[in-house]
Amino acid sequence: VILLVIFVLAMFVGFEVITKVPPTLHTPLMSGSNAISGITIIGALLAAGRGSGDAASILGVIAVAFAMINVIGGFMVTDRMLRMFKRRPEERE
Amino acid sequence: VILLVIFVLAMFVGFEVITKVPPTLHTPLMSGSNAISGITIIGALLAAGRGSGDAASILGVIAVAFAMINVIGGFMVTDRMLRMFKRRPEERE
Amino acid sequence: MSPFVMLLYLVAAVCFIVGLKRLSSPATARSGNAVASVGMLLAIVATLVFGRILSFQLIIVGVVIGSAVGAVFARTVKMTGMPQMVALLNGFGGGASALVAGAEFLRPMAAGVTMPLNTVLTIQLSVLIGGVTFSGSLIAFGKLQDLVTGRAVTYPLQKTLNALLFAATIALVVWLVISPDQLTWFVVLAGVALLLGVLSVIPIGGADMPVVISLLNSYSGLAAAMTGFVINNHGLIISGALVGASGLILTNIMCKAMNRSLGNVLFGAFGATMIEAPSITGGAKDVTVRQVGPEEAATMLAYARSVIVVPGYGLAVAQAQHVVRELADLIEPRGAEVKYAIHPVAGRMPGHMNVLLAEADVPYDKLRDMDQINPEFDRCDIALVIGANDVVNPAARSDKASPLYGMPILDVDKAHHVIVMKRSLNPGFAGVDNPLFYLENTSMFFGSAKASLEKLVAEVKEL
Amino acid sequence: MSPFVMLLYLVAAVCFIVGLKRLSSPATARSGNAVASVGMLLAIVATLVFGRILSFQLIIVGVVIGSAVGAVFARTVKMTGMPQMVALLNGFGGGASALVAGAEFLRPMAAGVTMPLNTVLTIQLSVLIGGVTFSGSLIAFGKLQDLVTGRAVTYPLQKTLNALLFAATIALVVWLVISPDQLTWFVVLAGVALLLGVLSVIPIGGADMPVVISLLNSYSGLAAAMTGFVINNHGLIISGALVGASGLILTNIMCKAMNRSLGNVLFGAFGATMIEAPSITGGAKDVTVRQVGPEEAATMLAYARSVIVVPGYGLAVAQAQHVVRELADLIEPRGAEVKYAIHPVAGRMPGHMNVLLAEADVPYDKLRDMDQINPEFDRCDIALVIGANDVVNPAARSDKASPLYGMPILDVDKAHHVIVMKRSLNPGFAGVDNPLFYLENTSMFFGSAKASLEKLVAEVKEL
Ligand SMILES: NC(=O)c1ccc[n+]([C@@H]2O[C@H](COP(=O)([O-])OP(=O)(O)OC[C@H]3O[C@@H](n4cnc5c(N)ncnc54)[C@H](OP(=O)(O)O)[C@@H]3O)[C@@H](O)[C@H]2O)c1
Ligand SMILES: NC(=O)c1ccc[n+]([C@@H]2O[C@H](COP(=O)([O-])OP(=O)(O)OC[C@H]3O[C@@H](n4cnc5c(N)ncnc54)[C@H](OP(=O)(O)O)[C@@H]3O)[C@@H](O)[C@H]2O)c1
Repeated sequence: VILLVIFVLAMFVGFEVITKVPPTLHTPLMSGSNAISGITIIGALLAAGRGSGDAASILGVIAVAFAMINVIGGFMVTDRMLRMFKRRPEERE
Repeated sequence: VILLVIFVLAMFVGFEVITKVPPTLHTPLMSGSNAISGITIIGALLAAGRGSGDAASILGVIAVAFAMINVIGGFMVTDRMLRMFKRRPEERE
Repeated sequence: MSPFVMLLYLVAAVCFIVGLKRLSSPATARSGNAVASVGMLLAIVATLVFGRILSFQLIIVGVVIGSAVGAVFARTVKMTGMPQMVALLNGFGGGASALVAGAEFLRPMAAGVTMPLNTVLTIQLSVLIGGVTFSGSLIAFGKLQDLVTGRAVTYPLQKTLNALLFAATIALVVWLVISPDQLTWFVVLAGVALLLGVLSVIPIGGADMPVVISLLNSYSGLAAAMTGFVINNHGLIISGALVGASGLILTNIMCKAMNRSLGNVLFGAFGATMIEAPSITGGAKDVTVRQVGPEEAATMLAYARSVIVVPGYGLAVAQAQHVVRELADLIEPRGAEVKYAIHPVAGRMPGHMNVLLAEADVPYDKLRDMDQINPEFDRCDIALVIGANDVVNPAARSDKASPLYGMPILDVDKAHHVIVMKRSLNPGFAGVDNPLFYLENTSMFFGSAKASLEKLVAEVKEL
Repeated sequence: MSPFVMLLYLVAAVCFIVGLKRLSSPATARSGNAVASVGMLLAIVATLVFGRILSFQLIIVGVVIGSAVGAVFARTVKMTGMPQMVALLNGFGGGASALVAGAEFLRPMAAGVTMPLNTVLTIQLSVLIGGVTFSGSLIAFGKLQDLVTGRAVTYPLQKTLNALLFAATIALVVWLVISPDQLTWFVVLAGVALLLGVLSVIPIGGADMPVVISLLNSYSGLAAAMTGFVINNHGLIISGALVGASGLILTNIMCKAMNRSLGNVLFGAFGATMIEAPSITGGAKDVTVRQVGPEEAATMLAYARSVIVVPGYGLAVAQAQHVVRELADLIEPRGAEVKYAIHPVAGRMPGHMNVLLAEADVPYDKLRDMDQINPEFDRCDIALVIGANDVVNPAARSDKASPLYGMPILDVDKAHHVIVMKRSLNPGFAGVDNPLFYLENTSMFFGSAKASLEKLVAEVKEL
């Protein structure tokens, strides 16, 4: 239940924070939050690291790979987008 | 530690939510949040209810009284203020 | 604690959050307060039902007394008395936390069990915070109620003393953590906490009390959270954190609006300057001050197209909010557009003026924040300054020497005419003379706000 | 889990929150993303160090492969390809959750211990959500990438089938909760989940994919949270909740901006209407359409005082963002003020246009939201509509019959002149004819956006 408490609170934080993001940044927001959802990497690592070579840990490793794609890809692509946004008129070219 | 997690999250929620309150309502906000801080009533009740008549429970009872003052007073006074705010021009008088 | 009860507490906490969220607009605010109180009710009931309460009669006594007192307070307090009211309530809240911690400290001693270290620590802390909040708030209350002098009481070595006291407290806490269950020392700690509260608020000027209060408010929130850690209850922790946050934010807002650091507020002994406040003749530079009587002022207002009313602390003191409304109602039909310019720290607590004017049925869509209204002053015929002073002191813009320098103000001096209603040329809380009074587009209307306004109203009726 | 590790996870979560907070302004956004990724790194390291990891080599393999692939994706994707990219990444995220849950399911079976009921349930759910997210996202990717037809694939009894499938899944979950450790059935569940993902996305039109994606995104967030509950890790729960919230909000925003219910998006088979899209001659009512060639358009633009560019999906398809910038750079020195009007659902994902224009070095302070810009259209000489259609369809305001009716649009028709650049009179995604094209202050400039714009640029250079 205590975990549920955390979940609810986090939801509130999420709503409050996200609603402040301007439309301009909705695409980066999407890819960014997407990357965050790659946090399952934690679970994946634990699953992969526990057993040695049994079915579970195999699944784990694939999970690790998938999650890493999500994480790395997400953050990098978000950064690519935002780097473009950083430019303001004077800095053009 | 899990409790600490909750604390931190709640802090975030607090900041996000409170910063949205307009200056007009800062006084009600003060008294209202004040009333909420009367939540120690829970602790007070537990303390008062546990033992029968020993020192601890006496302290508890006083605590209960104090907390109740804070709670009832806070919410009622806030409501008094806000009732006034509810009036919009047409409803005058 | 059973999962179900935990859920109930969670729901209660969510009620609080939702309640605060609804405070973000005057329209929904009241319902928000209602939601919050429902949450509180829920929490209380949940505790009573599932809290393994043995003896109810004692509790009932406490509840009844508490509720009665609280209700009386809430009904009887004047809107102008809000600051002290909040201070008082806040004090009780802090006291409660301290007492709970005390009880938690006694119980295991009685039972003869020793508590885990972190519990001891949190107990100490919540006694400390709670105690400081309690005595501090009461002093604040006293100052605002003029039971204690509103002046900043200063005496030699003050800071050193407080510093020492503080050090002592820390030492005590540590000592009690190392070897708990020493009742005497625990009591001493409580005593010291109370003393600390008194001594740290005494040297702060009356008008700075709101800052102190909201700071203490956030303390009491944190104290509640602490208690939550002690009895390991997330309901307390969440609510405490919420209150803590709100207190901190409000404190911060006030300091910004006064352009003073929190440190300066707490240790600056700001109000002390009030002592050397200039005489009735103000800064007594032999500059002439243009005065107006009721008639003249009345005609000016009656034929003005746009009037901006700037209320300040004086309005609150004089309880003049209703008369202001009356005046507005008289001149509006004559084609004057009346707005109210509210400085964030006008009066003695944030939003203080809004509440007063709301009480007087002024619709809240006529109240303007500083940033909204400032551009409009140069387009307005008359700025009617009622018992405001520091918040309209142009020195804050121009005069680097002034203690107010840099504080954002209402630019009333930009208006075509300024009518300042106050009893004298005395300075305001900040104790600095106000050049506004000597501008040639300013006319002073001396007298206590309420009386003067009533004269005005009468005159306008005549026209 | 040791307190210290829990702290680390907390810090990571805070990093995410702060990161998202910083996304609230383009100026701080990039640092925010950095903060978030640091948080992720922290979480990973913490897990590797304190997670009682036995065999590292396997993990390293996974990490290396994953990172490599991810990096390649991120580097190579075109800005116009963002929607698919997000879909793809999202799919992997969901897949990971599902796999983790699978592992968690296998482990106790291997160990022969039986799991507590709630664990079983959460495992089922996260497999379910994860699976749906995985296959669903891949289909979405396929549609956007045109690997799968972008049309809304509909077939008889579709809904009934899906409903049945859904029911079956629920049944499976219950059944597995009642008597767990039946590997086969668990596998079946996973399979069904995948199938469900495919079948529920297939019938949705290509342009609605963003909605699907952000919905799936929030799912994958929730899936992560679920996993958090399974392995009881608050880091996962918090982050999952954050993502869940953001996904829901975005979905909601899009639906609002299209003035369609989520239900309609998911089950409305909206894109299907594309099939019966009118011929090259549009609605073929014999109303004449005014056309312009490059020269005329060039002169109009060159001598306009204020130009508002309205980009749409077509701009993205045609990769014309850079040419637009070029054009703007040419006419601005000639005294034209150029702004960009961005409809919330212009293009194929929220903020899509902003990213494209940003890529083309258009400073973001020239991009205007719908509400900001709409009042300005009647004051603007030329509205240059580039590959936008539905978002500028006046029928949405006037024609109750139109499927777009009620959708908030950019009021380009209020501009003195409207130049619409598209290849034909074909309708846009919504498949409805656009009265705008037949207004007499509208001139059509046919041709693929990029080509047309290049002609324009050339002509303007001539002048
Ligand atoms: N609002 C907050 O949250 C807050 C918090 C902390 C500090 N403060 C401080 O409080 C001050 C508020 O500024 P302010 O301009 O509102 O008030 P002020 O600067 O304190 O001035 C109030 C003025 O009202 C006049 N006055 C007093 N009683 C009156 C009566 N019965 N009738 C008519 N006039 C009367 C006084 O002049 P006479 O004596 O000549 O009549 C005094 O000059 C600021 O310095 C602010 O920093 C506010
Ligand atoms: N942004 C989102 O998040 C989102 C999400 C879900 C759905 N949608 C939907 O997507 C639509 C977006 O509206 P929109 O106006 O941006 O796009 P649209 O209504 O789909 O119209 C795009 C237009 O661009 C033209 N076009 C296509 N390729 C072109 C090229 N190479 N050169 C020039 N023109 C080209 C097409 O006309 P021709 O074929 O004649 O060239 C088409 O009419 C809305 O219906 C919205 O509801 C958006």
